[in-house]
Amino acid sequence: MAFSLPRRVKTPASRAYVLLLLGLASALGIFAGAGSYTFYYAEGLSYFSNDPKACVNCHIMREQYDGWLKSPHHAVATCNDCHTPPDFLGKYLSKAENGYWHSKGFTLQDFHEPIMIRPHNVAVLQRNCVACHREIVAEINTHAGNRREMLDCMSCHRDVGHGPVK
Amino acid sequence: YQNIIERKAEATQHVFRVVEVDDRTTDPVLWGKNYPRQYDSYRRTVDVTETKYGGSEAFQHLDRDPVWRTIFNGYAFAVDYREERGHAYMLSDQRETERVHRFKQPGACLQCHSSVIPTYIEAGLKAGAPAGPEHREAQIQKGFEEICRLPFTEAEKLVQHPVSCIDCHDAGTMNLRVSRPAFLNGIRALARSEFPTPHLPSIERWRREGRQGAYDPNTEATRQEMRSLVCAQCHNEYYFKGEGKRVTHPWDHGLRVEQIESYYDQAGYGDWTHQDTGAAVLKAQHPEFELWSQGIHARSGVSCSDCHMPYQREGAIKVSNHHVRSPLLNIAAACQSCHRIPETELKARVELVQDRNRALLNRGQDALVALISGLAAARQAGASDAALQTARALQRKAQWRLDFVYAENSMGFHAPQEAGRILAEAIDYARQGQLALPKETAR
Amino acid sequence: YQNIIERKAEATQHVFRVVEVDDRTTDPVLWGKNYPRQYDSYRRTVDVTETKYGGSEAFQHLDRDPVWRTIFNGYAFAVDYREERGHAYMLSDQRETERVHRFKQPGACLQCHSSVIPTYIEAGLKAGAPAGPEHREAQIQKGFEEICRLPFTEAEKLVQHPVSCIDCHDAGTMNLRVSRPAFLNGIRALARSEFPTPHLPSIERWRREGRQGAYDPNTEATRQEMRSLVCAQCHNEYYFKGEGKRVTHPWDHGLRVEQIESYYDQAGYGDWTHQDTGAAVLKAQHPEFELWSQGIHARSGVSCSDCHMPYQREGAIKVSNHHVRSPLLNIAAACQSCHRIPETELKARVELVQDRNRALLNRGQDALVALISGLAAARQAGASDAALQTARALQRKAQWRLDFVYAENSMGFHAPQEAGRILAEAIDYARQGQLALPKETAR
Ligand code: HEC
Ligand code: HEC
Ligand code: HEC
Ligand code: HEC
Ligand code: HEC
Ligand code: HEC
Ligand code: HEC
Ligand code: HEC
Ligand code: HEC
Ligand code: HEC
Ligand code: HEC
Ligand code: HEC
Ligand code: HEC
Ligand code: HEC
Ligand SMILES: [Ca+2]
Ligand SMILES: [Ca+2]
Repeated sequence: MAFSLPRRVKTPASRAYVLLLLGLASALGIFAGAGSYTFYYAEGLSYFSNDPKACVNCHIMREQYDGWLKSPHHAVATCNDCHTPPDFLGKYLSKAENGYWHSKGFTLQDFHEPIMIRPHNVAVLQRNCVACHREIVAEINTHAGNRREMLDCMSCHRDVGHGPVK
Repeated sequence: YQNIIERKAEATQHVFRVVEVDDRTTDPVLWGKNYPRQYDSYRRTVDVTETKYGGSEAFQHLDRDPVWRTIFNGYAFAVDYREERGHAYMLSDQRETERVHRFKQPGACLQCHSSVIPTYIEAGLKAGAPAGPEHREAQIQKGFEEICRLPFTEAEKLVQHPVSCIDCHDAGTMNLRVSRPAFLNGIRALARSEFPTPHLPSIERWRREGRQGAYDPNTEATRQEMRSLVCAQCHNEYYFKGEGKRVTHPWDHGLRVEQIESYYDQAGYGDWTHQDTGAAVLKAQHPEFELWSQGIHARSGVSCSDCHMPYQREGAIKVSNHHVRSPLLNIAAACQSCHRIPETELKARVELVQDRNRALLNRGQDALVALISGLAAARQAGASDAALQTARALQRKAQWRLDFVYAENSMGFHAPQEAGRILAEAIDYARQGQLALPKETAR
Repeated sequence: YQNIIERKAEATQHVFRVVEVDDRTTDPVLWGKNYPRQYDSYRRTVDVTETKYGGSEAFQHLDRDPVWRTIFNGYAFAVDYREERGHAYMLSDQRETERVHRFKQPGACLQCHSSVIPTYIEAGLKAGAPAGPEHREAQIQKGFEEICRLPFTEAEKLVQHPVSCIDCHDAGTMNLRVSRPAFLNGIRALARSEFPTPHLPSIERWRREGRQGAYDPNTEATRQEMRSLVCAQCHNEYYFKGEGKRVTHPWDHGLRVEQIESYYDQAGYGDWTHQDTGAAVLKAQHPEFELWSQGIHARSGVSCSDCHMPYQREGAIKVSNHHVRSPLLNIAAACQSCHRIPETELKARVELVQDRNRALLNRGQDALVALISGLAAARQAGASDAALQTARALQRKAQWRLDFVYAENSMGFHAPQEAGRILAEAIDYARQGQLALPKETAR
C-alpha cells in the first residue's frame, strides 16, 4: 500500500517481545496465540468455545458477527459450524492454526483489510456446507476440497454467512 | 404432511441406473430414464416465449431489420435468417432453413446441430482410425473429416437427434466433457497463442507449466470452466476450411474481433463477394463464447451454465435446469442468487445495456448501408477496381464488426463495453469507406 | 498487549469538542482540533502520485495529447489545461492557470474552488437579503449572484481556503450538507424534469409524492445519496449564464450527453467560436456526476465517497478517509470492501476498461481533427457559410461528445458502456461532418 494512516510507533523491544512469543506459541502448538497475556486479555480461552461471542471478543470480528446475526443461518449455524472442520482433532488443529494468525494479526495490526478468507479455509467451509446440505445437493457432484473439480458454493451463495458485502 | 414424506423420500433417493447408457447412446429418452428431472427440463426447450431482444420465437431477422438484406446481398443469409430458438429445434431448423434448400451446404453443418459424435466415431473407424477407447479422439477427428466434406443432404441422414446428454456428459461418471473436434482444435490453438485468458485459468496454468503437449480441457479445465466450455463447443465463430470443409475456429491469434479478423486476412479468406459492391466480405456467426470471454462475468468466473442452466429446486433436491433459454425468462434462479435485487430492476439493467447496444447497431447499420450504396453507385458509374479497393477493404472491416455484434445473441449483454467498442469501430470504418469513394461518383 | 489496551480504549472513546466551530468557520485547522483524524487525512491531499490515467500529478494535457490544441483552438483551454490534483490545490491552481492570467474570468469560478459560502452570505446580506438563519439559502443565492459577476481578480480576494469542512458538513451536527447555490438550482431543475433517477431515489420519491415545492436534497436525500451529492456540488458540467455569469447546470432535460446538448441548443449557447472552422462549439467540464449517474455503480447505490473516501480503520474505529484521491492508490479500502478479489486483479479490471476507452478516444480525436482540417481548408478555399453549415453543426456535436468523455476524469470507468456509446456517436458525427464538406475542397 502506498498509503497508510498514521500508526503508533512500535518500539523495537515490544516488537521483538511479540515475535518471541509468537515463535514460542507456535512451537507449543495447541495453545497457540500470542503469548499468555494477550491470550488472557483477549479472552483467548473462549476461542475454543462454540459460542460466537468468543469470536467477537475480538472486535475485528465484529463485522462478520453483525452480519451473521442478520443472516438466515443465525438460528442454525454458529461460526464454528461453518469455519472449522467437524471432526474433533481437525477442529482444534484448525483453531490453533487460525488462532495463531488471528492473534498475530490482532497484536501486530498488520493484517490485510478487509479480511479475506484464505483458500484452504474456503475448502473447510465448503465441506461444512455440503455436510449440512447433503440432501439438497445429493444429485450434484460437489467434490469438496478438490480444487479442480469442486463446485464452489460461495460463488453463488457468498452472502449466506454474513449477508451481502455489496 | 404428505409433502414432507414425499420430500424425505426424494432426498434419500439415490440415482438408480435403470438403463445402462454408454458413449454411443445418443437417444435422450434412455438417459432420461436414469435422470428424469434433467430430462424433463431438457424437453422444455420446445417452449416458445419472446423477450425484448431474444427469446425463442423464430422470427425472421430480415423482416425485422430489412437493411440486412442489403448488407448480406449475394449470400445465403440474405434469403433466410431467423432468430434461434430452443435446443430441441436445432436439427429440424437446420433442415428447414432456406439456406440449405436454396444453397448447397456441406456435412460440416452437423457438428453443432446434432448428437453427432458416435457417427464420427463410426465413420472414423471405417476410414481406418485405430480402434479402442484410448483412441476415441483420433476416431472422432477422422470421422469428422470424412463427414464434413459430404453434401449436407447425404450427411444429415446419419444423425437422429439434436444435442443430447452425451454431447455434454461422460456416460460413465456424468462429469462434463467436450468432444467436438473443431472446438478441441480451436481451444488448443488458443492455448498455444499468447492471448491472455484470465477467464480460463487452466489455460494459463498449462502455459505456466511449460506448454506440454496439447492443452486438454477434459483433463485440465476446472469444473467451473467446463460449465462454459460445453457450450463453447458450438456457440462460437467458425468457418469451413479448404476443400474438405473442415469446421475451423479462427482463434490462433486470440478471441477479440480484430484478432480473428487478422487470422482471416492472413488466410486470405472471404465468406462471399458482396453482390452490389464486389467486396470480399466476412460473415460472423454466434460469437457468444468470444464476446462472453471479454466480459466482466467471464472474468469473475461466471459460466454460461450459471445463467442459462441455473439450479432449480425440485422438491428437496436441486438440479441444473436443462431448459436452456434466455435468463430473462427465469431471473430469480439465473441472477438473484448473485444479485440480491428485485427482478424488475435486474431486467431493467439488462434492457438498459441492450437498448444502448441496439442504438449503436442502428447507427452502424445506417453507416454501412450508406457505404454499400456509395460503392454500388461508384461501381455502376464505372469506377475501376483500383479506385474502389480502399472502400471495399473498409466495407470488409465495418461489416465484420457490425455483424459480429449483430450475430452475437445477447444484444451486447455478455460484454457491454467491448460490444460498444466494436460498434464504434464499425461505424468509423464504414464512414471512412464513404470518404474513400472516388469523388466523381455519388457518396 | 499495549496495543490491545489501546484498541479497547479507542473503541469506547467519544469525540470531545475542544473548539466551537459554526456555519462561518472556514478554517479547517479549527475543525481539525475536534476531529484530528479526519483533518490529518484531509491534509494529505497535497500528495502527488500518478496512476496510469489519473492521479495527482498536474501534467499538461496539451503536451500529452497535442491534438487538443487544435480541437480547442481559439479558446482558453488551448493555452493551459492540466490534470487536476488534490483538493489542497484547488484555490492555488485556479489562481495560477494561464486561463486566468491570459483571459478575463469572472468571480463565478470561485464557487467550486474555495470555501466560499460564508462570503456569499456576507455579500448577500450586504445586498439586502433578509437576515436570520432561516433565510440562509436566500442570503447565499443573493451573494452568489453578486460575486459571480465580479472580475475574478477582485472576487478571489474574498476567499481564503480551498474546499473545507464547512462545504460538506453542518457545523452543528456534522451531518452532510450541500450549499452550493448553482447545484441546488440544478438539482431542483433535474427533479422537475422527467429524467429517470433510479440512482437518486429521493428524487423519485419527491416526484411520486406530488412534486411539492422545490426538491431539497438536505431534507429529502438519504445519507447514502448525500455521500455523492456533496461531491456533485462541484464535479459536474456547468456554464456561465448571461451577463451575470451565473454558474448554471444544464440539467433541465436530464443528465445524458444529448439531453445537455439539447439544453444548450435550445438556449442558442456556445462556449466559443472555433478559430479554424468558425463553428460555435461547446466545452465540457468534469461531468463526473453526470457520467457516474449512468453507470452500474450509481445504480447499485455506490457513492463517490465509497470509492474516493472509503472508511478506514484507525485503531478500533472506522473513519472516512478524507484524503480524496484516485481509488487506485487505495484499492483495499476503496474496492475490496465490496469486491473480495486480489488488488492486482481489481487494478487490471479498471485498466482494461480504461484502455478500451482510451483507444476509442484516440479514434475520436483522429476523426475530429480530420473534420477540423477539412473545414479549415474549405473555409480558406472560400466556401460560403451556407456551404459549411452542416459540417459545422456536426463539428459541434462531435466535439461536445468527445470532450465530454475526455473532460470526465475517470477515463470511462464511471460508466464504461455509456462512455463507449458517447464516443461512438462522436466518431460518427465527425466522419459525417467530413462527408458534408463541400466536394470541391479537400477532405
Ligand atoms: C453459514 C455459514 C457461516 C457462518 C455461520 C459464519 N460464517 Fe464466516 N464466512 C462464511 C462464508 C460463506 C464466508 C465467505 C467466504 C468466501 O467469500 O469465499 C465467510 C467469511 C468469513 C470471514 C472472512 C471475511 C471474508 O469476507 O472473506 C470471517 C472473518 C468470518 N467469516 C468470520 C465469522 C464469524 C466470526 C462467524 C460467527 C459470528 C462466522 N464467520 C459465521 C460462512 C459462515
Ligand atoms: C484475537 C482476535 C480474534 C479472535 C478471537 C478471532 N479472530 Fe478471526 N481473525 C482475526 C484477525 C486479526 C484476522 C485476520 C488474519 C489475517 O488476515 O492474517 C482474522 C481472520 C479470520 C478469518 C479469515 C482469515 C483466513 O485466514 O481465512 C476467519 C474465517 C475468521 N477470522 C474466523 C474466526 C472465528 C470463527 C473465530 C471464533 C472461533 C475468530 N475468527 C476469532 C482476529 C480474531
Ligand atoms: C450447521 C449446519 C449448516 C451449515 C454448516 C450450513 N448451513 Fe446452510 N442452512 C442450514 C439450515 C438448517 C438452513 C435453513 C435455514 C432457514 O431456512 O432459516 C440453511 C439455509 C441455507 C440456504 C437458504 C437460505 C439462504 O441464505 O438463501 C442456503 C443457500 C444455504 N443454507 C447455503 C449454505 C452454504 C453455501 C453453506 C456453507 C458456506 C452453508 N449453507 C452452511 C444449515 C447449515
Ligand atoms: C451473467 C449471465 C450470463 C452469462 C454468464 C452468459 N449469458 Fe448468455 N445471455 C444472458 C442474457 C441476459 C442474455 C439476453 C437474453 C435476452 O435478450 O432475452 C443472453 C443471451 C444469450 C443467447 C441468446 C438467447 C436468446 O434468448 O435468444 C445465447 C445463445 C447465449 N446467451 C449463450 C451464452 C453462452 C454460450 C455463454 C457462455 C459462453 C453465455 N451465454 C453466458 C446472460 C448470460
Ligand atoms: C451441439 C451444439 C450445441 C451445444 C453443445 C450447445 N448449444 Fe446452445 N444452441 C445450439 C443451436 C444450434 C441453437 C439454435 C437452435 C435453433 O434455433 O434451432 C442453440 C440455441 C441456444 C440458445 C437459444 C435458446 C432460445 O430460446 O433462443 C441458448 C440460450 C443456448 N443455445 C445456450 C447454450 C448453453 C448455455 C449451452 C451449454 C450449457 C449450449 N447452448 C450448448 C447449439 C448448441
Ligand atoms: C460451430 C457450430 C455451428 C456450425 C458449424 C453450424 N451452426 Fe448453425 N447454429 C449454431 C448455433 C450456436 C446456433 C444458434 C445461435 C444463432 O442462431 O446465432 C445456430 C443456428 C442455426 C440456425 C437457426 C437460426 C438461423 O440462422 O436461421 C440455422 C437455420 C442454422 N444454424 C443452420 C446451419 C447451417 C446450414 C450450417 C452449415 C452451413 C450451420 N448451421 C453450421 C452453431 C453452428
Ligand atoms: C451456480 C450457482 C450455484 C452454486 C455454485 C451453488 N448453488 Fe445452491 N442454489 C443456487 C440457486 C440458483 C438456488 C435456488 C434454486 C431454487 O430456488 O429453485 C440454490 C439453492 C440452494 C439451496 C436451497 C435454498 C433454499 O431456498 O432453500 C441450498 C441449501 C444450496 N443451494 C446450497 C448449495 C451448496 C451447499 C452448494 C455447493 C455445493 C451450492 N448451493 C452451490 C445456485 C448455486
Ligand atoms: C448443453 C449441454 C448439456 C446437455 C445437452 C445435457 N446436460 Fe446435463 N448438465 C449440463 C451442465 C452444464 C450441468 C452442470 C454440471 C456441473 O456443474 O458440473 C449438467 C448437470 C447434469 C446432471 C448433474 C446434476 C445436476 O442437475 O446438476 C445430470 C444428472 C445431468 N446433467 C443429466 C443430463 C441428461 C439426462 C441429459 C439429457 C437428457 C443432459 N444432462 C443433457 C449440461 C448439459
Ligand atoms: C455466479 C454469480 C453471478 C450470476 C449468476 C450473475 N451475475 Fe451478474 N455479476 C456477477 C459478478 C461477479 C459481476 C462483476 C461485478 C462484481 O465483481 O461484483 C457481475 C456484474 C453484473 C452487472 C454489471 C456489469 C455489466 O455488465 O453491466 C450486471 C448488470 C449484472 N451482473 C447482471 C446480471 C444478470 C441480469 C444476471 C442473470 C442473467 C447475472 N448478472 C447473473 C455475478 C453474477
Ligand atoms: C465504484 C467506484 C467509484 C465511484 C462510485 C466513483 N468513482 Fe471516481 N473514480 C473511480 C476510479 C477507479 C477512477 C480512476 C482513477 C484513476 O484513473 O487513477 C476514478 C476517477 C475519478 C476522478 C479523477 C481522479 C484522478 O486520479 O485524477 C475524479 C475527480 C472522480 N473519480 C470523481 C468522482 C465523483 C465526483 C464521483 C461521484 C459522482 C465518483 N468519482 C464516483 C472510482 C469511482
Ligand atoms: C468545492 C468544490 C468541490 C467539492 C465539494 C468536491 N470537489 Fe473534488 N475537486 C474539486 C476541484 C476544484 C478539484 C481540482 C483541484 C486542482 O486540480 O487543483 C478536485 C479534485 C478532485 C479529485 C482529483 C484528485 C487527484 O488526485 O487528482 C478527486 C478524486 C475528487 N476531487 C473527488 C471528490 C469527491 C469524492 C468529493 C466529495 C466527497 C469532492 N471531490 C468534492 C472541487 C470539489
Ligand atoms: C461547477 C464547478 C466549477 C466551476 C464553476 C469552475 N471549476 Fe475549475 N474545476 C472544478 C473541478 C471539479 C475541477 C477538477 C476536475 C477537472 O480538472 O476536470 C476543476 C479543475 C480546475 C483546474 C485544474 C485543472 C485544469 O483544468 O487545468 C483549474 C485551473 C480550474 N479548474 C480553473 C477554473 C476557472 C478559471 C474557472 C472559472 C472560469 C473554474 N475553474 C470554474 C470545478 C469548477
Ligand atoms: C469534500 C467533502 C468533505 C469535506 C471537505 C470534509 N468532509 Fe468530512 N466527511 C465527508 C463525507 C462524505 C463523510 C462521510 C459521511 C457519512 O458517511 O455520512 C465525512 C465524514 C466525516 C466525519 C464523520 C466520521 C467519519 O470519519 O466518517 C467527520 C468527523 C468529518 N467528516 C470531519 C471533517 C473535517 C474535520 C473536515 C475538514 C478538515 C471535513 N470532514 C471535510 C465529506 C467531507
Ligand atoms: C459499495 C460497494 C462497491 C464498491 C466500494 C465498489 N464496487 Fe464495484 N461494483 C459494485 C456493484 C454493486 C456492482 C454491480 C454488479 C453487481 O451487482 O454485483 C459493481 C460492479 C463493478 C464492476 C463491473 C462493472 C463495470 O463497470 O465493468 C467492476 C469492474 C467494478 N465494480 C470494480 C470496482 C472497483 C475497481 C472499485 C474501487 C475503485 C469498486 N468496484 C468499488 C459495488 C461496489
Ligand atoms: Ca433466441
Ligand atoms: Ca487527477
